[in-house]
Amino acid sequence: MISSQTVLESKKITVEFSGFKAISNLDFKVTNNKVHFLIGPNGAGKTTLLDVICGKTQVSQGKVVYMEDQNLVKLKDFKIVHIGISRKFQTPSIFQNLTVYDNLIIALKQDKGLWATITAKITKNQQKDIEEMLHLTGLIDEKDQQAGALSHGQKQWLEIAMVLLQDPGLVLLDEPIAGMSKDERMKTGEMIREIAKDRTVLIVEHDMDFVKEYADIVTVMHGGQLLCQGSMEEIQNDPRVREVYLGRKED
Amino acid sequence: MSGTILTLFNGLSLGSILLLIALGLAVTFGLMKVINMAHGELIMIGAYVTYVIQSLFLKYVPESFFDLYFLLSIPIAFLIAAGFGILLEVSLIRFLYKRPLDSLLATYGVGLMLQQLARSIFGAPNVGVQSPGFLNGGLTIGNLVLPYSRIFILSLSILCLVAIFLYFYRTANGRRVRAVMQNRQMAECLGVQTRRVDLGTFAIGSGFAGIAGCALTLLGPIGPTIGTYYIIDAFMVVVVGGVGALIGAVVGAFGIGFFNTIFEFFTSATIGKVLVFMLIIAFLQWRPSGLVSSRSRALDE
Amino acid sequence: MGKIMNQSIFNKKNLLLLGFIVLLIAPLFLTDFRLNLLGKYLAFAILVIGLDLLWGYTGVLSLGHGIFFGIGAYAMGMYLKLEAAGTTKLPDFMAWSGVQELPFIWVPFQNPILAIILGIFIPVMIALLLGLLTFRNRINGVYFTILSQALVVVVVTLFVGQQGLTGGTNGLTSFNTIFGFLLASTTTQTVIYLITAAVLAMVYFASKVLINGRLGQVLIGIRDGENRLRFLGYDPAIFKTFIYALSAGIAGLAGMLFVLQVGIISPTMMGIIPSIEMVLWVALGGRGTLIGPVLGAILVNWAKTTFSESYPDIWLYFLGLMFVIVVVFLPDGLMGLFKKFQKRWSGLHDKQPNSTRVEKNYS
Amino acid sequence: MKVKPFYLFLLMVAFTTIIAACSGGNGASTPEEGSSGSTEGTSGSDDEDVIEVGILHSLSGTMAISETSVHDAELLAINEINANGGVLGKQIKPVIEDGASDWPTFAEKAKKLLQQDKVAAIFGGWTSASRKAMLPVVEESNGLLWYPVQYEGMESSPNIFYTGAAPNQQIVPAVDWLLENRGTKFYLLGSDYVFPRTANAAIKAQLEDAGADLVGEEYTPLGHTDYNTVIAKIKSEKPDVIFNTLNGDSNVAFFKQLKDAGITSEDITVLSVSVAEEEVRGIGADVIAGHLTSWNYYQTTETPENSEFVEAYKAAYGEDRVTADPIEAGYFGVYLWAAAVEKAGTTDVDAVKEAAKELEFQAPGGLVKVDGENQHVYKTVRIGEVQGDGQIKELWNSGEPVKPDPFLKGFDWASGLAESLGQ
Amino acid sequence: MLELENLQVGYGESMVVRNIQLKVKESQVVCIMGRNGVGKTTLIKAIMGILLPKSGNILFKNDNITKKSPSHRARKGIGYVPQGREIFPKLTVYENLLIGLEASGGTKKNLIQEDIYEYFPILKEFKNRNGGDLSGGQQQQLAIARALVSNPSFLLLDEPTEGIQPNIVADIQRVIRDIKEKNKTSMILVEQNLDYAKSVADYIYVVDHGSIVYESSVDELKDEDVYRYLSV
Repeated sequence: MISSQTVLESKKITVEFSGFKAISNLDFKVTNNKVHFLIGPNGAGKTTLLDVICGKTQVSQGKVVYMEDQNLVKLKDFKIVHIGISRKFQTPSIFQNLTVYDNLIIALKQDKGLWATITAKITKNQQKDIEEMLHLTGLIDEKDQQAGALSHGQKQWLEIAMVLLQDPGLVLLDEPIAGMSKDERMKTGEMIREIAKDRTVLIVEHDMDFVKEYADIVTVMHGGQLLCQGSMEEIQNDPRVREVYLGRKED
Repeated sequence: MSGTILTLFNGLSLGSILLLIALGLAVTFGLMKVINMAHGELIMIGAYVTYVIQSLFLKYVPESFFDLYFLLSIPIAFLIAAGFGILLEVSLIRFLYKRPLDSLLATYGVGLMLQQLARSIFGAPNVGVQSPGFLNGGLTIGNLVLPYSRIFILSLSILCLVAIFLYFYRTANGRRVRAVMQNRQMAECLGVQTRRVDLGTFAIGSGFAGIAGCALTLLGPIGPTIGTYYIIDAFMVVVVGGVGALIGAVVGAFGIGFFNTIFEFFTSATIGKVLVFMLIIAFLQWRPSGLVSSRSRALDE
Repeated sequence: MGKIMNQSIFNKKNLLLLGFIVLLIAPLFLTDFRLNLLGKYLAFAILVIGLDLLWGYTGVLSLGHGIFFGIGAYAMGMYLKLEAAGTTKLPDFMAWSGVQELPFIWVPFQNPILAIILGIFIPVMIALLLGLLTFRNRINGVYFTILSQALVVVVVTLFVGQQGLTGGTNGLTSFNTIFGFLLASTTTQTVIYLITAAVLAMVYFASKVLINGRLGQVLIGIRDGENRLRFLGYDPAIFKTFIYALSAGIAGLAGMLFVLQVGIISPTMMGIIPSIEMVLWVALGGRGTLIGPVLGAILVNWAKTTFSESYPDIWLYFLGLMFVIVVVFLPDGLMGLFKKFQKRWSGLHDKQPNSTRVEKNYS
Repeated sequence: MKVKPFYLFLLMVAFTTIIAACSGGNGASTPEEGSSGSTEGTSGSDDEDVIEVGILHSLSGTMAISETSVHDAELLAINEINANGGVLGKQIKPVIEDGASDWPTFAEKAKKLLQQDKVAAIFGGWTSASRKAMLPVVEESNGLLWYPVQYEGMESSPNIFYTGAAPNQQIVPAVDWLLENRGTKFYLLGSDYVFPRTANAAIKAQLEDAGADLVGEEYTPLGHTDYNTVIAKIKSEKPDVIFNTLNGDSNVAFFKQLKDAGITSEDITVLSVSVAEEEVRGIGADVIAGHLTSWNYYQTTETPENSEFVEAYKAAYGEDRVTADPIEAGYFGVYLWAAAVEKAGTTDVDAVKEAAKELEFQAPGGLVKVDGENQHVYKTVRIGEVQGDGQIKELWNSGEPVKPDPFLKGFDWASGLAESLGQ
Repeated sequence: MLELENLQVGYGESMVVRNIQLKVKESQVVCIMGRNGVGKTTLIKAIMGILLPKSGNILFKNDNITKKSPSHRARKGIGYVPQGREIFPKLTVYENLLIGLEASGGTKKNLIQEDIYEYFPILKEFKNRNGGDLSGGQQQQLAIARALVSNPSFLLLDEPTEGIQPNIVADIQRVIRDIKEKNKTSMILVEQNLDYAKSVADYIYVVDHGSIVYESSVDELKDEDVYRYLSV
């Protein structure tokens, strides 16, 4: 397989919160151009793992390597963005007082230093990118609305759009379809598929139908550790997974 | 040698004053995250209560009992300041629990009004309070004199600390407060009436400001603006100590007290003050969230 | 946007222009004394624009802007004092403070251009230093606010204590001429007034341009979700420090214009009370709008002048009450009120986003 | 898009307010202003029947503590004069302003009084800072300021009359008296601002000249309330005398803590120059009893004018009020001005200044006389001891009014201090 | 005992719980099943009063408590064992239990009955340790005990066995059965494990995408129907 190049690899990472180990000694790999789901019971450490990757949470030990040469553990959160990792948070965290369009403008991949920001002018290409993204997410009619006034689903999409405009190599999504209606879920799923064409997507999700439908590869976490990893089918047939997560079928 | 002991004592004494004025704040700011700029004015209220009680004693109570006024003032100052605290919480603070900076500004406005109120009632000039007889003079050790009033304040602040400690760690109310501060929602789900807890906690924090005001009449002026002399120091103590931990306030108070005394002894009061501030900034570089701070998941965001 | 607006002569731009014209012709119908007062208000209005950039847009509350304002004012005051003393002599207060020769930090202020530059540069440097130290370490929100307030105490104490250098509590006063023109003369005062009005307009429009650009969006982002912004690849500390320094520089500029019109600068003007009052002007006018705080500064100061003339007692109650009411019940200030009226008047025809109220995060 | 009436409204409000502010203020120069004045309902041409004077003290802020009483005394004097027929047959009408303990405000309000209200004179100020703030304003507009408080000297403006003590009428004689009666080891303690530093500079020169010892000098920030360390330093130096130039609230803290440290007036005498009867009440008479003060007037000063004054003051403001030196200086300042106006026959500033030269008046504190040269007044110096009842007992007085000497020109040891001013 | 009428709950614009009708009878244990993220916890939170419903009613003991505060509900006799346990980390085990007494109005120490310690002996042993220092399983026991001390007439248990070692799961199972039999306490139990659910519950609802898609008494339950909605 030509395409299974390692995008991200965590090496023996441990995360502690005042004595409690949210992640212990985790080895984990993400390969490129896949939709990679991360599932597991509450408290298994999924969100914490995303936190570590994007620099929100410090590891107690171990390292996380991106594209085989960047150790993320040493980078500040905003610099991790610069090398191509973008994250969508669990609750939609968009900027409520800015318009949809402005939200997208500040998300654009560009020099985000002080001076560059002061002098920034939007280019034709960027405008085109934004328009495209507005179409992709169906927010084109709302582009001049204050983001705070969007519906829940629209906010989620806006955030996804913001993540994508950064043109990341690796996209981290934390429960992107939580609170969405069935139609919205479908739409989101299609969007994710579209996204994954030329980048890697790592998603934390609970909705099993959704996982089944869109996953290329699934990782199951449990108790801060990796339980197993594989295609949806492999996962479904793994007894350990049934034990901790999916519920036992009677013998 | 005696110089060293005296400096130590002075540091301890200044620390105890700082502790006393910061204790209430450690509760309202430290535990409840409310920035009450009117805390200084609650101190002022405590001081005026002492003055009023003293005046009443002079008028109505035989002279031989005069000294008792001070002992009586302490609980009354506590109650009246707590009463003002309740008023403040009900009318204002409860709207501002999630807006700490706004609570700062609004309570500053309240402080202004309370100052003017004091001026309208008691007049602009300072009023005098006669110290009770048993606090006159001092403990003489060799050629050292340790003023009784200082020793009294030191003991009072320790007493208050112990009282606060016992309240929070040994009573049902204190337990409720801690439960609410740790997990408001869960406490509510277990039947704790969080509104009442908030109100009570704020009242207690305010009440301790009243006690501080009462004690300060032994050392300083009693006038409408005295609160402004202490408020910044009090906040500094809590910030240095670390918000949310009583023990932090203790360390913060005595730390600032000692450094201030030592700096002042070797330089001047002005330079001493400046040096202490520099030290605080430097210190916060090292520990941005104060001396005693707990890193946990909940505090991260 | 522009083409829609141009259809009416009463659009926002024209009205602002009208306002500015009124300010320009004010010398024609105001007495010297009232013009002087208005000039002072305008100096405050300049200051609050900076403060609003910091608080209203970026969400960082500084209760220490009095010192930046004061330092700017002192810089100008030092130059005026030296000019008043002539080239050979020391300023009068140094003489009775036992200072024998001009302290070296006063030397640059003999040059007016240098004095003006320093009046902006020194506040900027102080803000940069403090901003870097605090924001880098993520000392945010309330902690920064309290620190900024403690800074006031220290700076004021220093200014009062270093009498030989600063004139102590008296501050600097008894100026004589500026660039050789008599400060007290009506013409000079009118010119200074006009300069103040022009500077206000410049600062206003410059800030408007900044805010309407990418920077404005990023600042609002910091205010409403600093952490989110980090994960878009921005470093909030740098932006905050920049705005802090910028607003400090604006405050210094305002201070210079203040001293020219009021003729005195003393530590009381830098203290805790003025520093907090400045914040009230912003809050009253409406945080996060530029015109609001400008109006707020003018209005509150005008009210202060008028009320306190006859009712000093009531004034303080009034001021205190204003803090409470504005902060608790009118978090968007006068501009928020106006917007409500605006909505009512223009009704449904207006296609403004008007659905759910969006909380702004000032804390 | 539609017209936005909102913006129109907004700007209209803004500018009408500004214009109203300004024109409203203009209107205020006409008589409807004087809500606090004491004019009787004289109809019609007010300008003919009243003379407006400004009263400018801090009625709010930290300095209100001290200044309110002076303000009261000045109003008392105006009422008395009015009751006796006024000046030049006209009633005096006070225009009251609040300096708000803020020096730029003093400058602004002085400007308003002189330029807008065109008052004949201003009575006001307490701190040197407020006077320094008003000074350029009164000089510019050629106004008249009557300043009632003792101060550090080194100033003589042609537009200010200083009715408080100059250094040679309070500080210099106090030092002399202490050297003679209490000892030669001096400790200088003051608040960290202009008056104490300037006064102490003079005292140091004087002590050096007298061959006395200066064992320590300490300044504390304004509003300082913890004197533990300072007292420790004082104790280790064992002075005979502390010369105290602390300001306001700090005095309360200092004396309370001094007493607590077991230091009585017998161990070390403290002589204060900013503590008068009013301040004694705030400190507590029992705390400060036995310590000394230096002033030109005490409530206990025995003159017929004083008993009348004290009686009138208490009748007007309450039995529990006390009089003090600055109160008296504010009071007789109004009388001096009225007398000068009568003599000049006009309120014209230059004429009044001319008329005031060498003018004499029997003030509650004894005879005062305006010095024609520096516009300070001749006053009697009195050293007093605080009593247990809060009153001050006179221990010594200069016998006759002392000529004011703000620049201490009459003292050889002060030559270095004054000459640099080139006055 | 408890009745939900057309309950709708959501965050912002989106509905997480749609139109739920549900009934719990006196001393009945009802189990709510469904996969992660289908709205079970949201439903429990709405019953407890942490989330206010968009529409619909909650009736408890024939009172409409839809708009009442959580503490009011707790005092009326609803006990709550939340997902993730939510014990007070810096209160001791004993203090955690004392806070549990708030709902019954008493704070006297002797009100903690011995049988609580009999159910969970470990709590007696660790009485003075901070709650935060316990292991996950111990914390879960504490959370249950904390809800039980006030003798609630109704108990909400949100995935009490999630992520807990098997022996403690068995303990908890035993306790739930015991309470059901001895105290006649009604319960809503959120559970993912069908066997477990069947062993304690009388009635089972299956929730998917915010709505009830299947309900049955345990006796008449067909496992396949449940698995259709449960499994992956």
